[in-house]
Amino acid sequence: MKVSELYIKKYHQFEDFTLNLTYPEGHKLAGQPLNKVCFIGQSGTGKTTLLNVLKVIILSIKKEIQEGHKNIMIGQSDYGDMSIDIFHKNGCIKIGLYNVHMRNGSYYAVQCEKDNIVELQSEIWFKLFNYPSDIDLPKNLYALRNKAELIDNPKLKDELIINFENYNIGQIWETINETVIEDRETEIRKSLEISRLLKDPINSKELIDKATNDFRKWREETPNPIQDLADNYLDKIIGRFNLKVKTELDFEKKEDIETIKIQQKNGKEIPFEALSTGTKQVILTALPLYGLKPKDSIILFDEPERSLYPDIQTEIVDFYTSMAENSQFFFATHSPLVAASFEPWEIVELKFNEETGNVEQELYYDVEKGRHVDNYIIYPQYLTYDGILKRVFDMKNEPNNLRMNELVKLATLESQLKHNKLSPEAKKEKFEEIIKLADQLDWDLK
Amino acid sequence: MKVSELYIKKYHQFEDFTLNLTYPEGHKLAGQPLNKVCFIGQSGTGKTTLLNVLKVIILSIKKEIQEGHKNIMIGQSDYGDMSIDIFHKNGCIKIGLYNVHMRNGSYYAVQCEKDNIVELQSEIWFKLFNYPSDIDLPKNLYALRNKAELIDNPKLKDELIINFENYNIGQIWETINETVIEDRETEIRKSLEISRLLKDPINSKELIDKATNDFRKWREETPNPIQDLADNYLDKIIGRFNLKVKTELDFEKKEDIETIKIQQKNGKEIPFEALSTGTKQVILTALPLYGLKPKDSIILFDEPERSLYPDIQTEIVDFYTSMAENSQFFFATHSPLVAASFEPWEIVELKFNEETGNVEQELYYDVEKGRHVDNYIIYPQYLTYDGILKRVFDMKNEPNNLRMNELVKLATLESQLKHNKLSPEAKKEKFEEIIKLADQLDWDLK
Amino acid sequence: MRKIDKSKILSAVYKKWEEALENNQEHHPQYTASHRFHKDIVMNLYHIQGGLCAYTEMKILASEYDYDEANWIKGRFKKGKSKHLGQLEHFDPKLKTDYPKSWLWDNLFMVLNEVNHEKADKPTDSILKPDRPDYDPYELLDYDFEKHIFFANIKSGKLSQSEIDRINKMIDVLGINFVKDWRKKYVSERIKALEFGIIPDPAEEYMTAFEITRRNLNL
Amino acid sequence: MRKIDKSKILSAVYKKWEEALENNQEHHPQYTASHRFHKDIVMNLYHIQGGLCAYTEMKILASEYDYDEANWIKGRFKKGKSKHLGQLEHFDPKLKTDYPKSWLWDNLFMVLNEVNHEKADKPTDSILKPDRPDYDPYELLDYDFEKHIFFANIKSGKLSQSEIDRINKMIDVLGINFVKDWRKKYVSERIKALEFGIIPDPAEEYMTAFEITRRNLNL
Repeated sequence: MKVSELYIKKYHQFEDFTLNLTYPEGHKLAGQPLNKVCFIGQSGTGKTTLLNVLKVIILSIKKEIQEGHKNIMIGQSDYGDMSIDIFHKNGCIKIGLYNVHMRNGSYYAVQCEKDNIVELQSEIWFKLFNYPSDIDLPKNLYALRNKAELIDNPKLKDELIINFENYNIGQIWETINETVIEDRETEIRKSLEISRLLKDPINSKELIDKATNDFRKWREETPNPIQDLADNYLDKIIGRFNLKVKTELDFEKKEDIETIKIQQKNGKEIPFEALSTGTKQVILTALPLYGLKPKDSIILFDEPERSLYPDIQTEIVDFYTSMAENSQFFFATHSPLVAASFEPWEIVELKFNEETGNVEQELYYDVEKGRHVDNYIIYPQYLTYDGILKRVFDMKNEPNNLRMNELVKLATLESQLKHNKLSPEAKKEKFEEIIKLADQLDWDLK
Repeated sequence: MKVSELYIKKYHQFEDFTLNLTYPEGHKLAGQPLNKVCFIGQSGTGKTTLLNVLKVIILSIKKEIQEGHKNIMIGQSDYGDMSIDIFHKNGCIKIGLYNVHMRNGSYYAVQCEKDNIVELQSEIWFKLFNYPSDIDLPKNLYALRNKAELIDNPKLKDELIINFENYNIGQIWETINETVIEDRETEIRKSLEISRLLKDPINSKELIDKATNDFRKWREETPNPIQDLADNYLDKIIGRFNLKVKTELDFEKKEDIETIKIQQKNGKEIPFEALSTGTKQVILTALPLYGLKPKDSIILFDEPERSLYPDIQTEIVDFYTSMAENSQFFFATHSPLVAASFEPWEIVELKFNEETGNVEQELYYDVEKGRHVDNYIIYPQYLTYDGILKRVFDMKNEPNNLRMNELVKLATLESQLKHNKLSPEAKKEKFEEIIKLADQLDWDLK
Repeated sequence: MRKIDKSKILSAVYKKWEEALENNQEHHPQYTASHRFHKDIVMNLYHIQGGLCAYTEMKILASEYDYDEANWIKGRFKKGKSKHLGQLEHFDPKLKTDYPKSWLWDNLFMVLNEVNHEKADKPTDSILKPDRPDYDPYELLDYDFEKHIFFANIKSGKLSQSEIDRINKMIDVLGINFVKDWRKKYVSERIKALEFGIIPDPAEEYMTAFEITRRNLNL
Repeated sequence: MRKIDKSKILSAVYKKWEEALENNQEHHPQYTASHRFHKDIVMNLYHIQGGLCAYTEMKILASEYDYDEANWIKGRFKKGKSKHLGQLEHFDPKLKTDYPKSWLWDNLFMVLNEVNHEKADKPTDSILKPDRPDYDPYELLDYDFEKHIFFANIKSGKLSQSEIDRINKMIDVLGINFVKDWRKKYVSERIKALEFGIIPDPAEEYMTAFEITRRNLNL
């Protein structure tokens, strides 16, 4: 299931605020909910607030379904009335949190357009992943194993809400690690069996051949989880950092079986605590998606660009979204490079209305002509970095005022070369000056 | 004092690594230490490591001076030999951490080129501020007042090391707040005195006039700290977020005196906990500089761009550096907009050498011609966003591959308009198609 | 930056007041946007400037009806507030801050907010003052159609190096190139049309940039 | 993309081996960079391509001495490793992955690493194959000197719409425009020089883009 509309009656800077979260007319998915959404806008316009509103509604629905409560105060009532339209296989339904006044008092309650939510459970169920901007990255993963908290490690695979405001993201590493350790243990056991056969001269060549073939067949048929993790997920992105997942099983001491290891491309192992902030972040945020393989889920992601070099920022959205089947992602970002991964209708730009003080969505299509793909004016995917920063992020002029003065200098030099009477030597000298300044300005001489 | 050179013998990916941190030949400050430095480079190249190395050396020097220890193990020895050249008013001196082998064993010790460090104290002393990338922003400032930790609140003004890995940044707010509260208390006390005079009909007009004049004179002569904070620091930057510091003293209940308040430009007050991550970050990181007024200090700043919208990113370096007199700033960043605030020689770009696996500095000048301002090739301040991302951050092509296909489409349309025989109507239609696509591509028709 | 003729006075009451101050050599009252003549001056300037920013020629007042002559009654502007992007700018900032002459008609123009903000109190040189009687943009300015910036006119050969430097300095101070991205789009589309033999509608803004380019390209 | 003539064989031992495989209709051995003939092929191609990438014409081998004829002895390349930015590329990826013909001379080119990487196993159309006997870049390609990209040649009027589409598709597959920023700088500087009446040294890379532009601008 996916969210096709969000409505907030009054909360902070939002008032009577509706977000249409479907593909526009003319799109091959017209009318269906967006697969990914990107919130952008100046600090304080409420990007994180929108992620929180989605989270609060979904958590409340979960509570309602699990506990079967009706009309019970859920969460903070200062959110006011708000709702989401949920698009599921049998249709679309509005579920919200409303202030309800009844004879015996007022309640803040989950309510569903027409049906009883509990009955809808099978149709609208899904997982929620929430990545806040200030995820606490553990400094050292190995140490976790000894922590008492791990004893109570919930079976994350069965959880419906994976909220990294509460979970230590390092726990996921342990969960995935279990399958890796299991595979390694099996490989060692099987290797020992074969060597036992080989050791004893009594065993026939046929027996040894059969055991060898069985072993080979097992390895061929059983995907090695660490190889899959490396080839299909992590190596694609950490290759940029000159790193790769160590896939070979080097057994020297028992600790070698215990964890996923990262090494430089030249083979040198890097202890987890020595990895950079950006590397840790990519690995730790990707692992839950890889390990839990979300399906029909809603995934909230605040500031995915944190601590990442620009090249990874351009790829990070495709990287995350490739890991979740039929899911809906909501990102909030300040990065023009992250925004370049989105179609125009997938971007929700928030702006202050200076008169009302409220926040509104800046529409990217010609409102008079209607919400149709042909009427969109801003295409982040078609733009250069300059274009995105100026057209999408409303930056004025260049990153530094010094550029303008140097451009005037260049225009003057060119005009002098063109209009002043110069000797061939002076001409050549002026031309070289022009080439040098143009190069500093990255200005292409035309 | 400032650092004019950093040397690392062998630590992680750095080997025999020297950073020249002075202005190059031809610069008006040639030979003097850089006022600000910006570390950039792919994740894992060691930007944060360099900040840490500076921190460790400076902390060790402080310990040595304070405790007068010689040849004593200080910090972790896995850092290996490393040193900094300190440029101070009487010259330049190399101080470092070295492994020292002596008859009674090996030590990791602070050593000074020729002198006894303790004797140099008066010449080289300074404050160190360290802002790590994962500063913990308190969710609510008001609550702090009641916390037990505040009882031990150190006198931050006297501390030499302000390290936000250890300090809760919210404590600073309290320190500054003290002066604000004191001013408000004085104003209220004086107002009450005057109203007491007015209440009593026995008092002469002269007495009342004198008291009124005294009050006016006090307010004129005593700068209101909250007004200074607003006008000279915070409002400059939070104005971007549609916010300003509340400078009027509205007294309705006693809590109104207790803290600095933020309001929307239209006057609506915003409780601290409702401010956005970016706003909180700017306010909380700027306050220590505003409140403690660093002088001759070294300030380390990891990822100043965090949670900030692009427009603020272009200004944040000037904002911070304007708050510290004669100090040296070291920033580490992934933001092209932050990098645009630096002169070419102030940028230290780190790159992996794929052959050695070590990290090296990418030099921005023509090495054969020498380190002179005229020989620098890359000028981040002169570049467009595209230029910075491509020339400084080595991005290849555009943020999204889709742009190239659309450019080919545009070239084709233009060529058709130029070379195909078309009716005037078809011409006009084709031209409008060109205008529309060019606009989507932000391509200026020439 | 077009030449501006400020002789057409619609806000006659203000002008009389200003002239009296000048004739009597009185100090002007402090400049404030809430002054009773503020709107009269703003709208008279918009009338003269055709709704464009005096320096950048960007359209900063949307509707020309707002500054229609009919909105003045007995020398005062009578219509309500208009939606615009401009600020009342003092060409020479010294005449504002020291306020002996804050309301001097000759020193006032309507310009784009950001241009006024960036210009702040930088000192000015009247070599580029749009209402100077002998000001001629085509003589002093050239337009680079690749970079879409104005710069001092070298091709005429009439300007000395020091004049060239003064002009380039003032182009920076007045923020004439601040709008280059908007201007680029507007001017390029019109020039492109000309090249394809299509006659564009008359330019509504950035006419100086368009005209210089047209001449430079012989179109 | 220049026309390439692959008839000059310096790595004769490899070529004899390849022809024998073909004549006997044998499957080729699997493609690997450690194969004994790999370097022979690479350097023979660099000799033929003049050190440039076959598709983008970017210079990817720094020194022409590295592929000097003197480095071949008795039909084998004898010099050590060269510093270059290229990879051995299979024009038709099917002939590599299914490896009946991984070592076919006709299917091999040296190209820029990133171009090979981006091209991956996308299907190809021999309408743009640089060694096809009737391949003529000036007939099939045009160069947009503003955007600095190649696109199908419309101005000759000889190509059908379907040919135009096939060519534009292949320009994308072969990554011919991948190098546009480098090419822009190189070509523009030379054209600018021509415009100022300065004769530039002969182009060492991107000669097709330069030549088409020169012709388009009548320089």
